[in-house]
Amino acid sequence: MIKPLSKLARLILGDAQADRVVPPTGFTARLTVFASATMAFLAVFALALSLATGRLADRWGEALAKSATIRISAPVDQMDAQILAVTEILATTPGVKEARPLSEDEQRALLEPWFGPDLPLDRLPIPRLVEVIEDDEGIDADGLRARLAGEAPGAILDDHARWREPLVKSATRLRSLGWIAIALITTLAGVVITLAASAALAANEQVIRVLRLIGARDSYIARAFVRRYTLRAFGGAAVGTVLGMLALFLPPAAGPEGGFLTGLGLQGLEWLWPLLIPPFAALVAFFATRHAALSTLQEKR
Amino acid sequence: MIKPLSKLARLILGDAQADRVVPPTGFTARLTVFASATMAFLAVFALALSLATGRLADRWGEALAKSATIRISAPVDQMDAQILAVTEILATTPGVKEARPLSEDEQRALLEPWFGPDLPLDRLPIPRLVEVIEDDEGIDADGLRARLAGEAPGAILDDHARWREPLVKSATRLRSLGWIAIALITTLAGVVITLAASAALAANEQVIRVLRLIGARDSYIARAFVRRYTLRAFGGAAVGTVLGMLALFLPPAAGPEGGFLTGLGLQGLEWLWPLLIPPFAALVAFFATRHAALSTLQEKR
Amino acid sequence: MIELEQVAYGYGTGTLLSGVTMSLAQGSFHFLTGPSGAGKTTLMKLCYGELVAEQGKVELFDKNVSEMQRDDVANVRRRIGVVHQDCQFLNHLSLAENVMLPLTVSGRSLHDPSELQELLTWVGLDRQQAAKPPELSGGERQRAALARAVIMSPDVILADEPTGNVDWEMSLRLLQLLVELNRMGKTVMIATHDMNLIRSAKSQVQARVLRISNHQVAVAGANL
Amino acid sequence: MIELEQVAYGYGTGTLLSGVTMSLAQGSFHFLTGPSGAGKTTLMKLCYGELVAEQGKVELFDKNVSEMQRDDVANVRRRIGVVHQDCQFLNHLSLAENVMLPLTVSGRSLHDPSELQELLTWVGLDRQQAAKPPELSGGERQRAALARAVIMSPDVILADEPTGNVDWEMSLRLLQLLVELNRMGKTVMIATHDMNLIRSAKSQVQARVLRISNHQVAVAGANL
Ligand SMILES: Nc1ncnc2c1ncn2[C@@H]1O[C@H](COP(=O)(O)OP(=O)(O)OP(=O)(O)O)[C@@H](O)[C@H]1O
Ligand SMILES: Nc1ncnc2c1ncn2[C@@H]1O[C@H](COP(=O)(O)OP(=O)(O)OP(=O)(O)O)[C@@H](O)[C@H]1O
Ligand SMILES: [Mg+2]
Ligand SMILES: [Mg+2]
Repeated sequence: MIKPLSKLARLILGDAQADRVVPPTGFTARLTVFASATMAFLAVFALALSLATGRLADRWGEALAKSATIRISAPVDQMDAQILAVTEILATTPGVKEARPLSEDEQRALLEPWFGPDLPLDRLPIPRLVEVIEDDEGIDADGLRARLAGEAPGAILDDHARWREPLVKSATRLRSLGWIAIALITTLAGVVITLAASAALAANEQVIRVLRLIGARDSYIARAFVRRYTLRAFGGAAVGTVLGMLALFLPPAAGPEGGFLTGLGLQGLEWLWPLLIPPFAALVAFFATRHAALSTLQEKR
Repeated sequence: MIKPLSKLARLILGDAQADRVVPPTGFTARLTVFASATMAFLAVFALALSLATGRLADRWGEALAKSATIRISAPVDQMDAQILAVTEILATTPGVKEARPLSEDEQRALLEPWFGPDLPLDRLPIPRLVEVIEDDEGIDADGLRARLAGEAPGAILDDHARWREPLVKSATRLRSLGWIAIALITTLAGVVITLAASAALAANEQVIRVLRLIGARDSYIARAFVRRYTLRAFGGAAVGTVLGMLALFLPPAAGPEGGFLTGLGLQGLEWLWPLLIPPFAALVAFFATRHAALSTLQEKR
Repeated sequence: MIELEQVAYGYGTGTLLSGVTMSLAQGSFHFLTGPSGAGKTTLMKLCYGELVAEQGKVELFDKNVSEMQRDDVANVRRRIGVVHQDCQFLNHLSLAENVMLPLTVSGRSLHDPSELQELLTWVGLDRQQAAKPPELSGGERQRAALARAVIMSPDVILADEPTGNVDWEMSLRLLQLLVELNRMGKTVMIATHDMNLIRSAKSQVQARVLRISNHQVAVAGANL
Repeated sequence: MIELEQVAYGYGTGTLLSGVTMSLAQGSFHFLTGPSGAGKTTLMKLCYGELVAEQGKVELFDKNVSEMQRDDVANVRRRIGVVHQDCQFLNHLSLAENVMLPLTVSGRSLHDPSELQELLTWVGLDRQQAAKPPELSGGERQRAALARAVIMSPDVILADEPTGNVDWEMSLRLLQLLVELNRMGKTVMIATHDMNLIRSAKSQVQARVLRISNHQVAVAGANL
């Protein structure tokens, strides 16, 4: 593996003189370039899909994963004291970013779907809720429960685990969809580039035969072809990648899909990911052409 | 369009005698077959994706779209009478499949996240809820509201429109994702098959030249090639389709992704959809080869 | 059968042929000579419509080539058997299938299947029938090309250097085949460098020798 | 330089050559004849290592072909210039580049660039230098093949039918080139059907004529 890779470096830099012996144009060239471009184009989309679903999944997961609620049941006269106690506990709990008792209006809004807007909250002995926003590390739910039990016996921690589950499941599904797509496209891209390079090489059997007959060494012939096809795959993949990235920018079609296309785009540093595609295509082409060239040569003397 | 299509029929049936003049194997053949197979394989997945997301979207949309809640606020002594009135109204409302007052336990469960398990429901003057399941036609929400206002003034219809919105939006996004994937794959499949067929034909320029030189008519040469490549594209696409369909059956990998792969599968009559892929590939190959053959011929006399 | 009138042709790099007037009458026997690169193959290509004259008129079977439809060209070629200098075969077909190809593409078959055997035996290829063209020797390919040119008994036979790679005995045998066909009324033109072949033919048939020199085609006299 | 000892070869369809013992000494000049399909090209291929003898021993420059590494074969070929019967060119390169190819692939260049011009002029291809092989006439390709075979001044020159498609004057010119190289000490073997060429050569150098018949290679006597 290491030997061919160091060869790869030498390959891209030099020995352009041997280049002339490989037919420069024709359909075999177009084929390799186009196959790489197509596969790179699809790969950009798969990548965008996978990153976008990942993002979506994160958003869904986080929305609930990073929040919890503390429910305080207490006689009306002790309520404020308990709330204070809970807020103080939370202030010293690691993992808590923000803690805030819900106002009556907020609590009323939460209950509205079931009880209507006219609920006399102040007259009801209902519990008060404290919303807890966790930071990245998250809280230690069991530890917090223990402290609450000791210091504010009416307070119960609800970390939403039960509510989170179906959403997290959906998110996981979406994310795995992205990975399946990217694995599938990558594999097929490898196969298609390999096939195109081998096919192109088979079309050049006559060239290989002539070169061998006039005294060219195997390494010379292989290098000339490998260099040419590696660069072609790289170039094709680069074009495909750029086109794919441009397509992600396209003005969204009218209608609700517009919103989705926007969601499919890449964000910030994610735009760097597609840049890995052309080198990957080149690497695949390098090994594929090398193998094809050496095995075509084996048949000739 | 009609003329070539009738030719397509003749093509598949007969004239196998001319077949021999086209090289039967070699990399050009493999290329067309493989390109069709790859693209068919991807198309099956795109199809499955699009159908599965459609299903998912439907499920999410329906889950809320087909249900509504009626909230009855009334003094405790009038409650039962109002519930009865509402149930009777619902019984005569078109579009209602099932209507059922929630039991106290159910209502307590709904409220539990906010109030804890010990809510003294019976002592609270909270409204009672009636769950309405709609049938396929759905109810006329405004009409029902008017009737309720007249006959059961304490009852308010909540058709969940506000809650449904984000889920429906998500579902639409997912569905459009499926369609984008299928449009992309179909287009690229067409391009790749066209390119493979043209490339294969270019490799056979010598054969075309010889045939022309010994007195073969254009139509004879074109037909021989078109027949061969159409059948190859069809065969390749058939193999790719079958492989794709088998892949959808694959035992899901360990871990939570398993669940998703299952979700990606096709259901019932949906399994018929992929059967359209091979004829489509054949049609594309037919026109691509025909065009390529005739334009290659134009260059020769 | 084939008439050229004041024909000029060049490959874009200058004039190769100009003011060529020539007529191959039915039943005539012509040789075409001239130094390598003079334009013999080019002239042949004009005679079966692969090239179209830049100036002047080429008539094949009384039809002007430049006015022919593509299918007309194909039809005319079924009446002209050509031995190409770089024997053109389909490498995936056997020798016998290649020889039969002109019949195959015109949807015909031999009246008598033994004719193929006879022909192949004459050119010494009966044992190589099943071989693919790349497995044949240079001379074998040339003989196969001649067999393919005559298999459908065309009205005109144009042979471009048909004996360049075969030994003298075989050359005479091939010549004899062409002479025999000529006696049956076929028009024959052979491009060759082999003066001995021309001399040998002159003793058997009334053959005219055309020589390309100075972009022109002229009838060579008795002195070859 | 090239030694064959009790060599046998066949293409799987029976014996073609058997018990062939032959030696091309340095500075020798050989002709190889025999009917079409006798195995001349096959024998040549054994001499530059494209085929490996089924029996017996082939030594090129004192190395046994069957024991050579692939790179050894390549190195040996740089010392043997071959004119292939079906001239093998790279169609995307110009004639001049094709002729220079043996130097290109071994990373060398001409001491004096004018040598290429001189050589091309000798074989009459100076005006066609920039043409691609498919644009050349049959004879022009053959001359180019000879030019390519001699460009790197190899120790041995094997020419398979180098004059099949060229006129007599040009044949003599090409022969003269080979004779000249032979006088400079190169070993030459020419496969040909052209008895006149052999006769003409015999008047210039001491040439031996080998004839393949009955699967054997024998030295032909004075009577050709
Ligand atoms: N396709 C082409 N494009 C450009 N030039 C060409 C082409 N074909 C032939 N020529 C040139 O035209 C000239 C005549 O070629 P042609 O093949 O007719 O010669 P010829 O008389 O048949 O020679 P030979 O005896 O060597 O076969 C040659 O110099 C050749 O280089
Ligand atoms: N690759 C091959 N596979 C099978 N048979 C072959 C192959 N190459 C040559 N032959 C057969 O071997 C025999 C000798 O071929 P070869 O090319 O050596 O003849 P040759 O003496 O050079 O003839 P020519 O004078 O016609 O060039 C021929 O009958 C040919 O059909
Ligand atoms: Mg010629
Ligand atoms: Mg030979």
